[in-house]
Amino acid sequence: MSESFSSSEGRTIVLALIRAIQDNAAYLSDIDGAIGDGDHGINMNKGFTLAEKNLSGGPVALADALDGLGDTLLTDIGGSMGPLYGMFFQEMGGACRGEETITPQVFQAMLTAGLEAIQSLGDAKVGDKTLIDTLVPAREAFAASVGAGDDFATALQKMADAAERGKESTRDLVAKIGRASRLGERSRGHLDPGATSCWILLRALAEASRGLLGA
Amino acid sequence: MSESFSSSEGRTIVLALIRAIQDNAAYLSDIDGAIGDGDHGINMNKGFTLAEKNLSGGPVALADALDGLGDTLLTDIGGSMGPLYGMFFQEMGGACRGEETITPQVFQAMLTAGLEAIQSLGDAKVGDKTLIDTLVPAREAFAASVGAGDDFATALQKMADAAERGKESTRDLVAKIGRASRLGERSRGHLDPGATSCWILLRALAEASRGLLGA
Amino acid sequence: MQRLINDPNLVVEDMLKGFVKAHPDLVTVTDNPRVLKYVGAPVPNKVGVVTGGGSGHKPAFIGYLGRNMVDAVAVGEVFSSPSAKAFYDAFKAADGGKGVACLYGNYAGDNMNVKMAIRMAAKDGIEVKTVVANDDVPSAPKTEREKRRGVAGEVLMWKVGGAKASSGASLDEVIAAAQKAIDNTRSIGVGLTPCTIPAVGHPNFTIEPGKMELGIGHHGEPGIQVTDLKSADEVAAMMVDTILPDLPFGKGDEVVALLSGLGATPVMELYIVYNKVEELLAAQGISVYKPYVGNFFTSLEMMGVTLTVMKLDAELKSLIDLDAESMGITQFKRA
Amino acid sequence: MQRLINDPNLVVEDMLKGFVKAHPDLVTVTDNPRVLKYVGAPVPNKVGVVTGGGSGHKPAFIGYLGRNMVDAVAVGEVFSSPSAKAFYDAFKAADGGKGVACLYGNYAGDNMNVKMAIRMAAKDGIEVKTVVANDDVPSAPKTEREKRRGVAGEVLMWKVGGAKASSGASLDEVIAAAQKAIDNTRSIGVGLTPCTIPAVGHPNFTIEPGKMELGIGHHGEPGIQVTDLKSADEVAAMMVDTILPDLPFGKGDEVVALLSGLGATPVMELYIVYNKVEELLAAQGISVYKPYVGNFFTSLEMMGVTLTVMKLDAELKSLIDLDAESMGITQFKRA
Ligand SMILES: Nc1ncnc2c1ncn2[C@@H]1O[C@H](COP(=O)(O)OP(=O)(O)O)[C@@H](O)[C@H]1O
Ligand SMILES: Nc1ncnc2c1ncn2[C@@H]1O[C@H](COP(=O)(O)OP(=O)(O)O)[C@@H](O)[C@H]1O
Ligand SMILES: [Mg+2]
Ligand SMILES: [Mg+2]
Ligand SMILES: [Mg+2]
Ligand SMILES: [Mg+2]
Repeated sequence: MSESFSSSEGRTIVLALIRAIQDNAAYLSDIDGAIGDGDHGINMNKGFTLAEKNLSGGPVALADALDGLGDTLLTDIGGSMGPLYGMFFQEMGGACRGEETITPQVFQAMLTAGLEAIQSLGDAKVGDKTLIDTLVPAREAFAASVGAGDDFATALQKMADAAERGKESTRDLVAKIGRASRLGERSRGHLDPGATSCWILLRALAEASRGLLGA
Repeated sequence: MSESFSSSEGRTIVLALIRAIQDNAAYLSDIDGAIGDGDHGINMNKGFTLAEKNLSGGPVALADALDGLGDTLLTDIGGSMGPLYGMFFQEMGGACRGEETITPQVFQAMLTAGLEAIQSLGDAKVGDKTLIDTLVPAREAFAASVGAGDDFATALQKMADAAERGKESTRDLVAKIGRASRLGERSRGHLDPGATSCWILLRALAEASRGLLGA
Repeated sequence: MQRLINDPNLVVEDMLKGFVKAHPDLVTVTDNPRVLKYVGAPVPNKVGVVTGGGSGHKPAFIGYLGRNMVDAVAVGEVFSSPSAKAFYDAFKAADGGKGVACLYGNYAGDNMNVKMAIRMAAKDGIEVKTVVANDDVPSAPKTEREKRRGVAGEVLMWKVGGAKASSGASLDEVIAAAQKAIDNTRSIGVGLTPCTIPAVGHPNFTIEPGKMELGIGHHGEPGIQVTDLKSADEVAAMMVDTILPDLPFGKGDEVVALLSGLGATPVMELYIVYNKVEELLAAQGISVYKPYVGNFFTSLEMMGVTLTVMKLDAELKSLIDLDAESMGITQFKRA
Repeated sequence: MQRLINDPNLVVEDMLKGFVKAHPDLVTVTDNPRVLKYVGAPVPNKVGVVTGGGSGHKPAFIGYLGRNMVDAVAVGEVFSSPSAKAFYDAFKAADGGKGVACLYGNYAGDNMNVKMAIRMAAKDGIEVKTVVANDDVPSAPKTEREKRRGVAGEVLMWKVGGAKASSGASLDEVIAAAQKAIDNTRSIGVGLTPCTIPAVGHPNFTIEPGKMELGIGHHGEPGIQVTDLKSADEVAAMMVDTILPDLPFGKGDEVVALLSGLGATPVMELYIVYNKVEELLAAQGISVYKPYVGNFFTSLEMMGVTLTVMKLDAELKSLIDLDAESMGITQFKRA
């Protein structure tokens, strides 16, 4: 089991993200139906499926693949998800540009850049019942695990587990931002769709990376 | 019991018509609610109540009183009922203008003039489920009764009875004209509102006239 | 009934007050509270153009009062003809000495009230001639065209008649132009939901969810077919297929196509339907010289659309092109 | 869902096609299918005026493309911000060399996409400045005005900004005029029924029959009060009482009053409400210099109204008075 993977595996990683959204599109719309307008899966699926078309056939640098995914989301999706996830992936791509291999340090820089992009665009904080509730603990868990001397694969697993707990935490929250905030107390008891899609993406990212590490 | 009444009793007769409509306004709207738009009583009540205001205080010639009622309906009601009932009463008034007393012959001429006015304006025939189904047999019954040598009061009673049967006949008809024709077969089984208001008017006319005859 | 009204028996009165306040540059009151007129009426030496009808069809009827449009309008209760007196007073308000063209729709109540109003006006020496719009194809077979209802084609009849009158034409010329407009015009409506007269308080006909009614009238008069709700493209095709053969319209024709919402259908959807209508006309070699898409003749909060197509000749083209200023249609020639 | 659509995921595409066919004299396509522009754009040496937003608000946003109005519009999905790329392409379509005024509404998605589009345009050397409409009083307290939503006041912002740009003003002058317009403008909405995004297929909020929601947003964002359905006069008073103190408006003010339906409310009722609005303003010594009553900024088939009041000064008056030609507003000075 290795401690880094080649940055030429962009196609593998991004295709895994795309598949994860495609496979869960209906599920995401159902969740959005409970407290939003029921289109989160539709919106995400539209963007990610378009990104698949734009992905070139051969090996692609991870930086380019992520940047391309972000580009498509930014260009074609609109709404809030287009810029939020678009900038997330563009900045993640930016943070590994020029790297030959993806090490835990590079990966951590990517997560940090992605999170900061989202925070600088939207105003959401932890506890507002948004994808921030997934992303913040996931990045912290990864950093803590690496800091504690865990191997890359373990840190990825801890990131995915933290993302899942973060997503689950939104169930008990009252939405403070976005469409679901209309419901006030009635938004409690339901998962946040954005937090759920963010968990699905981070889990796919962790699994695909672990696969490349031979874990 | 006399065979004519004074033509100066216009106020008595027309007030009786007005009261009859006022007393039955809700009933007429209910009937219209079943196969029309539920406003027949509202429409009629609006017009007849306005006519009461326009009726001068002292004794009025029947010709003027009926003409005045017709005028108000024509001027202020609009729709189909305004002109149909408006012309009906104007022509009835015209047919007794200049008469000192109202005899069975004058009364018959009034009914005929009123009916012809309605027929020349609308296109309804007996069986179309309209007020024509009340008016035509009522006039025929009056003429037949007078022709058979009955006294004025008896002929009036026979007119009212025929009007009631005519009104009842509309229950089994399918509407061919007006709003209720939309329902086709579903209009069967319900009274026609216009036929019902026409019966109420003719009954009131018969009763008030019989009162003046001392019957 | 989710409606913004006060006394349901006074909706027309309240609406008229607001309308006059909102359009002081276009319309003004008359002595008859049920008659509004164009601020410029009566225009001396111009044939007066009058219409009238029940309320609840906004912009029709008062929304077409204006410059080069209608001079006076008789206003009825919701879905109910104005009184004869209102038509008569509208004639007087519009008459500038050259007579009055009364351009209205074919409904029993309107026919009766106009007929009597003409008799009243005759006593004053006002000459009134009429054109009775009967553009609604589904309401009677072609052999009984005189029985057909007038629907959104009335808007084009007013546009043409109003423009002709402004050109200084005689009463007979105005009547001839408006008659030609309506003779060259065919319409059809599709209803998706019923509507509720405020004073009545509940819908007086039904269209089940998931269904639609082809050929429905502006007051919910029965159509020719109740079917499952179709796609916008299919609805466009059903409408086009019903009205084109009736005139008939054919290859090389230039037309006005007027697509009006019935009130509650989002305007977005009118454009979706129009997209297909234009395509279907083009496929038959019919070109749209002038499109009108919007809410031009409505039925309270009914959902649905009406399609109106008018075949043009040189005269109709120039009359349709003339500037017009009214709440319902405002158009100016390009500077 | 009684709607006239084809594929619910393609309503925007279908609508845009129909819109371009219906208004060939006003608008035209660009290379980006989600950007339409005024046929005259880019006007050389004129500041370009751009807006954009989600679909389903017709006439907003594309309905304000036109002469002396908006030059290019970025079009989003129903109730969803256009992409950054669409805003960027709209900037390019509108830029006539004097920069671009992007006048849009305060929504999270729009803010983010505009921000990124400006970065893209900067790389091309196109200068873009923004005014972010926040006229909706109920959406945040006055102390947090920057959080308020933009609603129908945007229409007046476009009218003023478009007119200013046509006068040959610089980008800073256009921005200043549009900013003044929105700073002088306050709005409030009342919802009577929910609405359904076609791709979703069911309403995503509810207003019970017999109830109404004061302060509702254009996408059903929560209002400040759910009450029993009130009379038109009471609704007018609730709206007037909420917005007048906020600016505040007062005795002697001359204003534009814009009363817009939310889509499915019969236009008749808008006049009923306007009648009372005008009366209440007059009672406070506020005179309506220019009324706009109609469907100017809608929310699909929602029932309800929004009231917008803008305080005028000499500059705003002359900009409001300028001729305009667009689907949503067409007005010309009296000949
Ligand atoms: N400002 C924000 N920052 C982070 N996430 C946000 C923000 N606003 C909304 N979201 C996320 O967006 C999700 C909904 O996305 P989606 O359904 O695609 O958009 P919409 O609400 O416009 O239909 C929410 O569940 C929430 O997680
Ligand atoms: N052409 C006609 N001739 C005679 N009666 C008619 C005609 N058209 C309609 N009616 C009568 O009108 C009645 C309905 O009147 P009303 O409810 O006041 O008008 P509306 O149908 O416009 O609401 C019907 O019951 C019918 O008797
Ligand atoms: Mg959603
Ligand atoms: Mg959405
Ligand atoms: Mg009735
Ligand atoms: Mg009625």
